[in-house]
Amino acid sequence: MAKYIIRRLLEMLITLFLIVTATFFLLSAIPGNALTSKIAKLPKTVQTKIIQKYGYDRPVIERYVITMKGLIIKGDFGESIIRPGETFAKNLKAKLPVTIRLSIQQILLGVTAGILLGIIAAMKRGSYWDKLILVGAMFLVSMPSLVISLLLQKYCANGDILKLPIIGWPKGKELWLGGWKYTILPTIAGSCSFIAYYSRLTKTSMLESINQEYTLTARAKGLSEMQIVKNHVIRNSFIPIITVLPSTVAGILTGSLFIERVFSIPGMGRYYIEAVQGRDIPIVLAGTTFYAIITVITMLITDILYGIVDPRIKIGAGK
Amino acid sequence: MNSLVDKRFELADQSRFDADEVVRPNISYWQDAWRRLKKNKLALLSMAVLIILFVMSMIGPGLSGQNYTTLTPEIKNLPPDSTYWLGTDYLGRDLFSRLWKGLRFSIFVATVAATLKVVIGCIYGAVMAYLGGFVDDVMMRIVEVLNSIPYLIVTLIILVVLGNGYLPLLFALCITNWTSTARMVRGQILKLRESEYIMASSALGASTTRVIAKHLIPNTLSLIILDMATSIPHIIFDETILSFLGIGLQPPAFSLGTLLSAGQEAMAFYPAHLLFPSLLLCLLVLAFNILGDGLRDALDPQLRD
Amino acid sequence: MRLKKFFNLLLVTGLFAASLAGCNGSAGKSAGGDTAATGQTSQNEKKGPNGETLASEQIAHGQQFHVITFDTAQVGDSESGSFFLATCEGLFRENHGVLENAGCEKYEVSEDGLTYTFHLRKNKWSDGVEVVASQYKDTIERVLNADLACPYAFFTFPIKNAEKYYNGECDFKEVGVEAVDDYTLKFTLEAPEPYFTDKLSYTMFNPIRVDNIEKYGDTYGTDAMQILSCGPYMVQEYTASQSTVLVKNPEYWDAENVYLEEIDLQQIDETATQFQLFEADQLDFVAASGDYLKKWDQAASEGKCQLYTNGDVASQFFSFNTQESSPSGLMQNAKVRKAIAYTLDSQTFIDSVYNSRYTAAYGLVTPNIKVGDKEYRTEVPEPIKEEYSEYANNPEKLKALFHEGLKELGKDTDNLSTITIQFLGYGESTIEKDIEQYVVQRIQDNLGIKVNLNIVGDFGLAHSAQVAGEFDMCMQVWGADYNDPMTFIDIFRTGGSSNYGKYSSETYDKLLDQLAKEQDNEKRLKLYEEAETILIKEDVAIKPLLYRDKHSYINNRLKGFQYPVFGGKYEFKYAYIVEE
Amino acid sequence: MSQESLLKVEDLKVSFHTYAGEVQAVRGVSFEVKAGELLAIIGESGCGKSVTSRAIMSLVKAPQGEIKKGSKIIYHGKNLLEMNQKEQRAFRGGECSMIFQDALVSLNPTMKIGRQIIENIIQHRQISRKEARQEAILLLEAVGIPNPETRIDQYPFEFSGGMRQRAMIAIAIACDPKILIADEPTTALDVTIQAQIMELIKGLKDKLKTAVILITHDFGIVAGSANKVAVMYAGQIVESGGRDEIFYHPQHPYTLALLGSVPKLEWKNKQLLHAIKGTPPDLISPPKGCAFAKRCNYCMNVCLEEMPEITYFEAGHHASCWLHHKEVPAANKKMFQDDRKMIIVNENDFVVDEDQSYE
Repeated sequence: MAKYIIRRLLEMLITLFLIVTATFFLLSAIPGNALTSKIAKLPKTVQTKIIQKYGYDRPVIERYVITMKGLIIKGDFGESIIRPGETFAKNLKAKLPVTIRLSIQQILLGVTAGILLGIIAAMKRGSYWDKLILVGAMFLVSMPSLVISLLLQKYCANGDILKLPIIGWPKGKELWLGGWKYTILPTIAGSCSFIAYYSRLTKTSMLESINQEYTLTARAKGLSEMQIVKNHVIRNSFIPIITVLPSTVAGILTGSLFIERVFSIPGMGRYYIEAVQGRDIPIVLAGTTFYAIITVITMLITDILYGIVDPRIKIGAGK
Repeated sequence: MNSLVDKRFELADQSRFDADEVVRPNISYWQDAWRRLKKNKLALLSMAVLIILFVMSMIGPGLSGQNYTTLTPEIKNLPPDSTYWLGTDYLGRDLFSRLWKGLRFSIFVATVAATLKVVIGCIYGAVMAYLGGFVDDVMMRIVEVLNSIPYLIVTLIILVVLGNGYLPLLFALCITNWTSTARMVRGQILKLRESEYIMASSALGASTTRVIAKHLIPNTLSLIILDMATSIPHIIFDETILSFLGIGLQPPAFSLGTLLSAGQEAMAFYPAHLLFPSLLLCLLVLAFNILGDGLRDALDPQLRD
Repeated sequence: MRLKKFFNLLLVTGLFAASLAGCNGSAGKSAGGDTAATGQTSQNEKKGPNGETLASEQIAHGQQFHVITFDTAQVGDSESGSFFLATCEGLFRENHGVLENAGCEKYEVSEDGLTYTFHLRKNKWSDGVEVVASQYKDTIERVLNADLACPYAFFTFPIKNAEKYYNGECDFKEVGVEAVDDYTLKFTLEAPEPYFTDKLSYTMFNPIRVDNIEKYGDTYGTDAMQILSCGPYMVQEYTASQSTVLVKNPEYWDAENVYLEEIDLQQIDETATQFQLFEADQLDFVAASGDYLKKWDQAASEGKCQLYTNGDVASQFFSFNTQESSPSGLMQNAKVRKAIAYTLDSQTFIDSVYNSRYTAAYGLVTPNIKVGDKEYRTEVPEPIKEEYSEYANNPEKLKALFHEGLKELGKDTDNLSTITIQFLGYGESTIEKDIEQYVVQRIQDNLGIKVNLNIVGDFGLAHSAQVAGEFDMCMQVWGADYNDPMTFIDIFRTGGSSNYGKYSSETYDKLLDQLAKEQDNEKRLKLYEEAETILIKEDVAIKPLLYRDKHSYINNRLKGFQYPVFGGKYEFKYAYIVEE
Repeated sequence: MSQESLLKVEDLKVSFHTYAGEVQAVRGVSFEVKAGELLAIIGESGCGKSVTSRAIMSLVKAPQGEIKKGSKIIYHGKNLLEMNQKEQRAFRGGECSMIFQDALVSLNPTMKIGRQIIENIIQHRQISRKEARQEAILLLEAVGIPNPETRIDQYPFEFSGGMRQRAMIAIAIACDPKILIADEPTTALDVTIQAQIMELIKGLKDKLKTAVILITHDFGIVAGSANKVAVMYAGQIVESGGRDEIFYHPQHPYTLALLGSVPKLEWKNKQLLHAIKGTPPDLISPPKGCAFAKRCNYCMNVCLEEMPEITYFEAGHHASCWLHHKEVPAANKKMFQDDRKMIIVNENDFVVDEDQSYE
């Protein structure tokens, strides 16, 4: 097991290296760079100095070597070009907790509610509940999160139904716990698509399990429906759910862009997209690496989880 | 009496019937799938909706006979009336016509990008599965790397290198999406290759082409169709997001995404400008989703009895 | 997306040219009619500067500044500028469009206009340390440190030997700045520059605390909490991209005239949300946008809020690619350019697509820009306003002019529809991009030629295309850097870095050289007029479109709040809350 | 034979509602089984034999599956179909249990074997989990699984095919059921293991006096173990009787055809395997006459028109075929009897192994 994890982590390093390299060269290939807007209207002497400062007068390869050297020696990609002195790490410290809390709340609400609804739909197949959940999920998944957010802001915040703050995020002592009223709308808005997605996934997966022979065996043992679902169906139908969880976790990082924007939440998603749009290479590289690390680690965790849920899969036993 | 008895208990003329004829009509997989789909009212309804939407996207822009491309600010932001059925937008263009024209582009982008994605994914996946070994490893690593680079960067780069317009956008949308198809196809082919009936048919001397044509393709096809049906809504959303970020389609071309983002800017005063594109987008995605669900139910051989 | 706004800012407004304020001729007018004068002492604790009853709670609510850097030397945008207007005291402070002495009590200029002597006011930093002349000198040294590559370092170049030192050609001792004693600061200039004091009012020239900078080392400038204040307010709490709390600085020399106890700033990205909060009295001021304009102008006229309008010092225009290498190969001819330029009437344009917001431009230099104490735009008529009217809605005349130009090029043709020109557009929002089609329509309708609109949604890309000259005409916006027409006229010097159309005219360049030497404001006014006319009317290097403006709404309870023309977006020093 | 029948099925009709229409999978099946008796239900796949067994276990799933009104499954004088959920559950697994065809898919892949057995024990008997575990180990031992203490904590995929089926049996017999239904218990296994499993089932039947219903399509298995045989075709029992009667005196052409399709060691002249021509009828619209008519070599006009009556022969042996009608011309009957003689060459064909085989 330990050996397997070490091997996977080594593989991850190679992947990360490739990602960083690809990102670097792709970004460098685009005309214009982070300095473009900064220096566009400055006199030539100053332009030259600034370009020199950030090394943009050098060939791409040399810049790449410098960047990688910096990475190895200092362990980071350097400071932001757009915001002098700022580093990714500093922003990470400030913005990650926000994103993590938002993500956790969204995932907790979205995934658990989705799974619960999926179980209900699967168990009461053909009933009104099933149809209601199906139609509801379809609507939620077909609605852009932007529209959902705007609707929530319009109808849940102005005191007609609920009086909730429409913008902002808890800070300081309340960063992790507290300030709940700020988090309600963004959490709901962001979790809608998860509720929809997971309820459908759970239902399908449950039905698949229910149609398996072993469910028949369990029924033949005289177990009640509840016991069958609890002991036999759920565990088996969780296997596909667990395989998609990491992509949810990884996707939520940049995925909550709209939510962060509409509710003015200072999270990673917005920060990262802004860096991409501004070609702030050090930040983009750091962000991409960070994002990739999260993806790879969640994938590793999934594999391990997978092994726990499905005993047929042996972790580390070859491919 | 004898004659009567004789007739009843005479041996029946065996040539009159064919023992096989009694067999329940041997419904092929696709007929069966089609039959299942036909039973699914919701899926049929969504198919009808899609057809209507498609037809409207073709004829809709000309239907009201109003101008929808020239800017005539004198008549901007008109409320719906008998001339402008849904009113005019912030630059005096007929919203009704624009809606369908935008829909046309969204449908076009989604279907073409989904097709492209599937084709690229299939070829890539099949090559991976077929060649295996080192090539497979390298190609898988490429997929992994591509998956880990946020699609926004890749899209941005493609749009930059290839410029604005339909084709680069299509290309960008499919290039960021094909990896999932490739993985799926690879997995499916590897699974099938191991399966007994394929081994049996190769053992019986079937040529590779025959194995591919008779077994691999039909057995992968249902998955591919499903993949395509589920990617279309995704691609529609992706296109919307790009338009929203301002790096998608550039005026004068427009799509539902462009209309949506313009509508959002005008939301507070002309909610209709956001409402109609949103509704149409929802309807389109909803119909694709329901149809996709119906297809999955219809194509999943596990549920076949 | 915030970044896009940031780009927009940089593009629209220059360095310190704030995004909003005072058009319509004179300095900012607020419908609330605040004519607060500084220096007045309040007679009563409960009374405002004009005798209003003050609210017991003096807290203003605003939007978070999108501060890019907290290092004054690096500041190059009006958002960061706003932050330093509140927390720092430079030599001067703008009050209703007029520079008032702030950090300096008084100053003298020598006869030859080369020596400036400033007598500093006694002021303290928030940690109790005195503000002294050497701290101003430190600023110059730091800004000129080429390693730091400060964007607006060139503002100090008029100072003697400054550019030399910047390029590493001399010692700092030789630079013309001297702290005579703790309260006397002396600048020696290379050549006289009539608008030098205007430049000195900018953030970049604020005094710095070297000890504080050294304390934070490399991370200096990344966090508001590092900042020591010598201005009316100081930072109490700061969360990046989220919120800032500023409180009154008790050590500030003019603290008794600072009314606000606290300023709460919060990040609000969406315009709709901003107005929602403004309506709910949770936000004290908000910039107009889109259709909100109509609604809130109405509300302001009913007295529900105060309307604040003022011209911004940003000018929007098309640049023509004057090179033979332009895509169509036709743009080197001034008549061709003129024919195209005159198809579009600036006034009709803004009336049609901008709800008559902004001011139609027939010249380059915006209102609010002064030469000496005279406003340039009121002294000098816009060069093409008259001539344009001859061509207005006269396609025949425009076509004739166009043909004439083509003939001169030897490329005349009967079928104008075979001609295609490339229009490089740029816009942040869908609406901005859409609007550019209007221009295309006007040209096509009037001349019958084809216009190929290429809109680039990304600033970096648009800029690259501009620099590479991949256009026949391109949309350009320029925000003033300092209060003199030079900030605009200088763009089109041969080889200028933002002269994308590569306009080159000996006469024009000569006028610029002359202007650099000329100190007499009357003469300068004339020279500027001449240059602007050559550029726009004779050579038609650009087609002016509009002057941007500031258009904001302020809650009735907030008085004295200003949108300065230069230096920052907001000025809180004079603000106070009245009892309603 | 004076013994009271333990389970009695009367006129069982089961339909499935599919997209294509109502499939009448079981069309009026009646039989009974006594304690310590092994009833084999034999037929081609799709003839309704598995559905019959599932109907007894109340495993026919609504809404697609439907047990028609008038059907009766009587156990201890009570109609199972009228019992409430709780009583049904007590019957399932407790009184009556089932061995499924393919243990690989019938065992939960993600649950340890032990838990799957214990689950059944706890459900029906008031004992602690610890005791149940001991019991499970004993059960595994009883079904011939070596090292039951370690095996009990393994997952199904760690078992071989035969071992899995043994574990399946262990689950089935965990509560000493009165009735054991074995649905093709050996189909997925190779021949030697088949024999072992059948021996195991037979042993249980004798030791515990369990009534066994064996569902199979393989006469070879039936021959060695069954007391009674019911031949099913197209949802109906076409012939039923004691093992010997069915094997040596089949009265229905279908039974004969099935017997003919079994390869025999002692066929001397190179007879070809008698494959039955054609395929079973579509049960969505079953033929109005004999369902086998169109595949039958002796098909008469009447067979196509009317359902045959039941003809009773010696004790408990009956068949539904027009051939036995008194008015049928002797020539037709002779044709059948001649064929029967030809197919059943040696009377010992199927009994050879009875005494020696499973050792």
